[in-house]
Amino acid sequence: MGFLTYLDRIDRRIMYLLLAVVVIVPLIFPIIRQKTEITPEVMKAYEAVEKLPTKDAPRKDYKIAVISVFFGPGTMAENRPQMEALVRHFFRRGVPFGILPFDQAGTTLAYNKVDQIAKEMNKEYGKDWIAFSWQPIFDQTLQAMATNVPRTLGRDKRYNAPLTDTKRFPIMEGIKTAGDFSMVVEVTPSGTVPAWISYIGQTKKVPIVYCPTGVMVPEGYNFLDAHQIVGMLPGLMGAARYEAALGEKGFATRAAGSLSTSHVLIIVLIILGNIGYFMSLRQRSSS
Amino acid sequence: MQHANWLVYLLEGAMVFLVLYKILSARAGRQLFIRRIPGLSAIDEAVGRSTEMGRPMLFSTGLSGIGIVALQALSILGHIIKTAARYRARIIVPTAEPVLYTVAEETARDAYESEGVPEAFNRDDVRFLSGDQFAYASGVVGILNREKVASAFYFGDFFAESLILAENGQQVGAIQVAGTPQIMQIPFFIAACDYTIIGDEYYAASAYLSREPTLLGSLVGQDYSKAIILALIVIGVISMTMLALTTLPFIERVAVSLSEALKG
Amino acid sequence: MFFVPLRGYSLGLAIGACVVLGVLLLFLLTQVPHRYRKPIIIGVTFLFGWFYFLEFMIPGDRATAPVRGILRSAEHKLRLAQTDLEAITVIKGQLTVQYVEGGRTVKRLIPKDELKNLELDKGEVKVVHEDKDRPRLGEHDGVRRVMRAREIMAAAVADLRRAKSEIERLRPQVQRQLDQESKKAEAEAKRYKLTKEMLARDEQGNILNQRTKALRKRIDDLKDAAQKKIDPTIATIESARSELGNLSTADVESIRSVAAAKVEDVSLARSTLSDNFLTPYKETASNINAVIGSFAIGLGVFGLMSLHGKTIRRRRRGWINSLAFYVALFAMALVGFLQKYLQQKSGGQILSDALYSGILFNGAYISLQATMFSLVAFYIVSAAYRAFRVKSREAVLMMGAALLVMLGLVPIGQWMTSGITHVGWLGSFRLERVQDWIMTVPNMAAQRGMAFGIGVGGLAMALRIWLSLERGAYFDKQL
Amino acid sequence: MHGIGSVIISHKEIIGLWAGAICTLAIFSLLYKENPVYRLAEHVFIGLAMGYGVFITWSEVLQPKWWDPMVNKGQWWWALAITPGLMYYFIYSKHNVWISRIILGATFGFFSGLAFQGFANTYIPMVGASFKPLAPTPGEAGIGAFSSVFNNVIFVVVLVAVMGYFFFSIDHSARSVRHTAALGRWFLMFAFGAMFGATVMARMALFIGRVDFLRTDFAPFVPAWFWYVAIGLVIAAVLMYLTWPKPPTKPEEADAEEAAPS
Repeated sequence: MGFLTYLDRIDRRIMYLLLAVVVIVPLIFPIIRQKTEITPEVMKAYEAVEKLPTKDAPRKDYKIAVISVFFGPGTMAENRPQMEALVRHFFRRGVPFGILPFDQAGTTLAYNKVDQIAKEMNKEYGKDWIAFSWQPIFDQTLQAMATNVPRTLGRDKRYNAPLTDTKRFPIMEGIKTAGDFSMVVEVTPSGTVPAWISYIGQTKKVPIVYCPTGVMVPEGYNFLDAHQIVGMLPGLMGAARYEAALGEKGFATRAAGSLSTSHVLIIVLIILGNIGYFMSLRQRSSS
Repeated sequence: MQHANWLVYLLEGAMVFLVLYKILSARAGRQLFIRRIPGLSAIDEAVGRSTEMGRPMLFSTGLSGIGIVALQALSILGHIIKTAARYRARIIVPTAEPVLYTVAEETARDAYESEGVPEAFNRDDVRFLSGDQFAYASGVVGILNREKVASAFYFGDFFAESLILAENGQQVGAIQVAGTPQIMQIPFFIAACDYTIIGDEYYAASAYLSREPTLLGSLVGQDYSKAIILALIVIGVISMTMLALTTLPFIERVAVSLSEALKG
Repeated sequence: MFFVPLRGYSLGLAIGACVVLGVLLLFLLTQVPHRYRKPIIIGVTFLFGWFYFLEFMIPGDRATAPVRGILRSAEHKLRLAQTDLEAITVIKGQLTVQYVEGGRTVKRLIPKDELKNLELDKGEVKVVHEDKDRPRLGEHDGVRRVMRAREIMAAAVADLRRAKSEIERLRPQVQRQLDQESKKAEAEAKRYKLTKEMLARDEQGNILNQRTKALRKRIDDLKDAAQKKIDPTIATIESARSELGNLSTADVESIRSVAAAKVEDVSLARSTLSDNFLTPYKETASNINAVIGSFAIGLGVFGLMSLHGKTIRRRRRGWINSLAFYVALFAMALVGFLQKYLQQKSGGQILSDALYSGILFNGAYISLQATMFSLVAFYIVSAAYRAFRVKSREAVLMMGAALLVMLGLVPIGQWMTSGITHVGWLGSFRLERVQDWIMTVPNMAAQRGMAFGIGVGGLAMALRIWLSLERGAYFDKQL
Repeated sequence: MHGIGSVIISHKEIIGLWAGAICTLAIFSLLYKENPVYRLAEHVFIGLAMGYGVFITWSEVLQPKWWDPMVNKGQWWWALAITPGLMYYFIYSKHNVWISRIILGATFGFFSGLAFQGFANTYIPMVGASFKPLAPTPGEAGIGAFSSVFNNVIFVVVLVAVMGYFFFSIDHSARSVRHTAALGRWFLMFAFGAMFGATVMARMALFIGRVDFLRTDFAPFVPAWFWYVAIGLVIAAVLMYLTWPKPPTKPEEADAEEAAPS
């Protein structure tokens, strides 16, 4: 009885502790096994990446993929797992790619993550992947890339060396215009994908994979229906589904797990609260 | 739409006319009825409580910049301070915009003076905290905890920080009243506050509290304007339904020209 | 021409004169007797509102009026044709699909729109055969409708052509005006010996003052309307007509959607051409507003500094924090200015940039923001725990909706109803679909109901303030 | 000095990460209770925000829109903007405070004038979007037709009921009015619940993001012992809290519990 009435007024600190546990533990140890079904828009993205030319492709159709990093710390929880899932896929298939940051704080966040993955899959910077330097301006950069990529993007992030230095960066061999992009992955919390579509996607016939945050998803489907983007990873769950398609259990899968656990925790707490509420009501009426 | 079209002329013209007409008739001394708004009746109770406990109150204008929302919040603030000044109760007003801060300060000073206790006004109690959303939130949280406020009022534009403020107020055991035109934040205020005024009631507040004929008249005028919108929607729904069922060219023309005008 | 750019001493003199004038004005204002003060404020308030009010209420200028008229009628016709197209019943092409279930391949006949759901259910689904039915035109005398749709479309196309020719007639005129204007401006530039950076030029090298800017924008708009909006519309509608011509159109939907998109284009073209004589000055007005407004930041800085300064001087409790405030404030501002204004790649600039972008901004400031935001995750738990009790009917409703939506969003919830098939009406009872329905139907409607009230309230308040009818705290004071 | 400078330049990201981690933990400490560490972080935060605000106001608004045109482009008339700018500061004067009201009045005028366009662009399209046919359009058939009609009916009913709730000048003693309004209020509560539930996920993602920051970006730069010590401290704090002698629940907490959601 005493315990049941205590359920009416559980101390908030205990609830916070519980939340911290149910979120952090599944993040670190993949204990939550849940079937994440692969929705069509994610499958389309996966298949598009499967078709990309690898770095051993003959010179004439050698191209690199570009991951546009538009997220900052605010939305990195949703956006970085999306980037991670695609990066793993690129590395696995040996698709050469560069990360192109437009958000100043996001530059480091994205770089750290890719660097970490590259280390564990022992890939080589400058050969398998490259990080371009932070681009403060957006639209003009896209337009300029249509004509000349190395001059527009200038230098890389790690060595701050010019991208034209193909001895150091063999990955940039023969990459001249945006037409040499095999794919653009737009990881963004804001409505930036139309610019990519109009400047690069439509004009240069480059397939675009769109990775929006949860709130931006609905309008993303319009682009998908109009075939302006080849695929989409809607929010954190999208990243988890992509990992499911990859057959991996990466951060996104674990994060999806802790999303589930946290929601369940809330629901359980609500139920407990109501039990306690009834108990204390009965106690009052009886006393 | 970049410029008004016939529908806008019609709609906004009608609204302006109705509001002005009602204001004038109210000023001419016509009695007007306003239904009870529970959340607002709770304000005086909250003020009274904090005076009993001898602990300060907090009135947050949220992130509102100087604008319509903020001015509405300030007229509520004016009412609260007048009530507070009668009991010499202390009220802290953190703001998020420099200009609003000065206006709020003047409002507070006037309210104390009008109650004849100018010495009770402490300039440091009206504060500019920060224009940054979460810096502001952290500041208000600090005040809530350190000053052990007995009652908290949240009127203005609130965004994601609404729950941070309201939960902390809840934890220090303040009695809280909130109202915001930001629809997405209302559920969190409902969950964490004792009284929440919903949506449109926010703009009814000053009329309801002050019983000033001008504002009452305007409020009734707003009701009529809403009635017009409702009527327009009903017409639209009917014409659309008819369009689905019949093939009368007249109906089509009505529906089509309406949808054109509404798209701008 | 009074507003001419100056340079050198004359510029200094002019600025000085402006300042002196300003101070004089302020002094005069202090001398205004009390009874005149309120009227002055009322007048100022009204006038500043008047600008935006007129800018919105006055329709576009006379030059482009005919074009807009024609476009409007074309739009109207297209929308009418739209309603006809909507009314054509289409039997969805039946699909013969084939998929693997429990090791053996199953063949089934399904309606087209069920395919996606079936894929969700069964994974890989192969379409064996698709029989395209002709749209059934029996109901609602469809034949007549199609005929009429085609007629109207033809009329609309004719309108669009007229609009185009009208535009073509207009463009050279505007061009001429523009040339005259820029000539005038050039002459002025010579007369007053203006240097290059004193003149805003565009890529054609014309000098841009307010008027030329407006004209240039007008030309661009005309070009855009003619080439990006009208031409494609004509082409699409023509093709749509010919498709409708032989009554064997398999996908009326696609024609519908295309036509709909084009209608939007036309109305867009109309709105881009509807600048009135005040529109070019909107930008200037907002600039003035921004500049004057940002002078007020001093108020905030002084307020905060005096508050914390007092705390430090009187060694009140927590004066260390106030000191920390001062340090942070000056560090951030100073470093910010240094990394911007020290000359590039100088040692100091690199250091201040490291401090600014590396440590203070991306390190501390951003983390503080993100973490403060993430606190909501915890508070949402305690709030839900406390608020969602079975106390009143309303609380129950809130709780029910919240639970349904929460479950519908996470995999565990979706797993709970994963037993139900996607296909058919049963599928709409899967939690994720229920969640979607709640958000898009009842929730949307309720929000809109609230929004109208809020909008009206805001408009009424704006009106009261504009006409200085507002009462309450700030507005009642005697001056 | 130069030595330190070079160290900062070369290690700026590590220092930044440490700063970030410390700030993160300092803010999270608020969840236990308001404490000196949080207080310090709060004041630093406000200071940083203010400093940034000053810098941005100059570099984003005043310099490009005011200083450059005036000084470099010779548009001397921008100097006239100083006067209204100064008017704000009369707020501090006892007798001439009304001068600040002139510029404020101008500001009020600006946004009041804009309100008309704002209303037209925000709410009138909403009106159009609410025109839902209550019968199947000839294009539809089968389940689709039924469900769309059903949804539209629900939509219109909810909309009307909710708008009905917000009529203030109608006396709710009349039966039909009272029922409509009550219905509207229930719909509102249902919608609020839905909004609440839909927001949870995004907020959880934010917390996950911070954890990810500590794990992925920060952790590689700290020795393992740091974590053991930190975890130990956290557990110790929790144990101490759980065994700490509690005072009886304070009265205001008690009635805070009872306060029902309005």
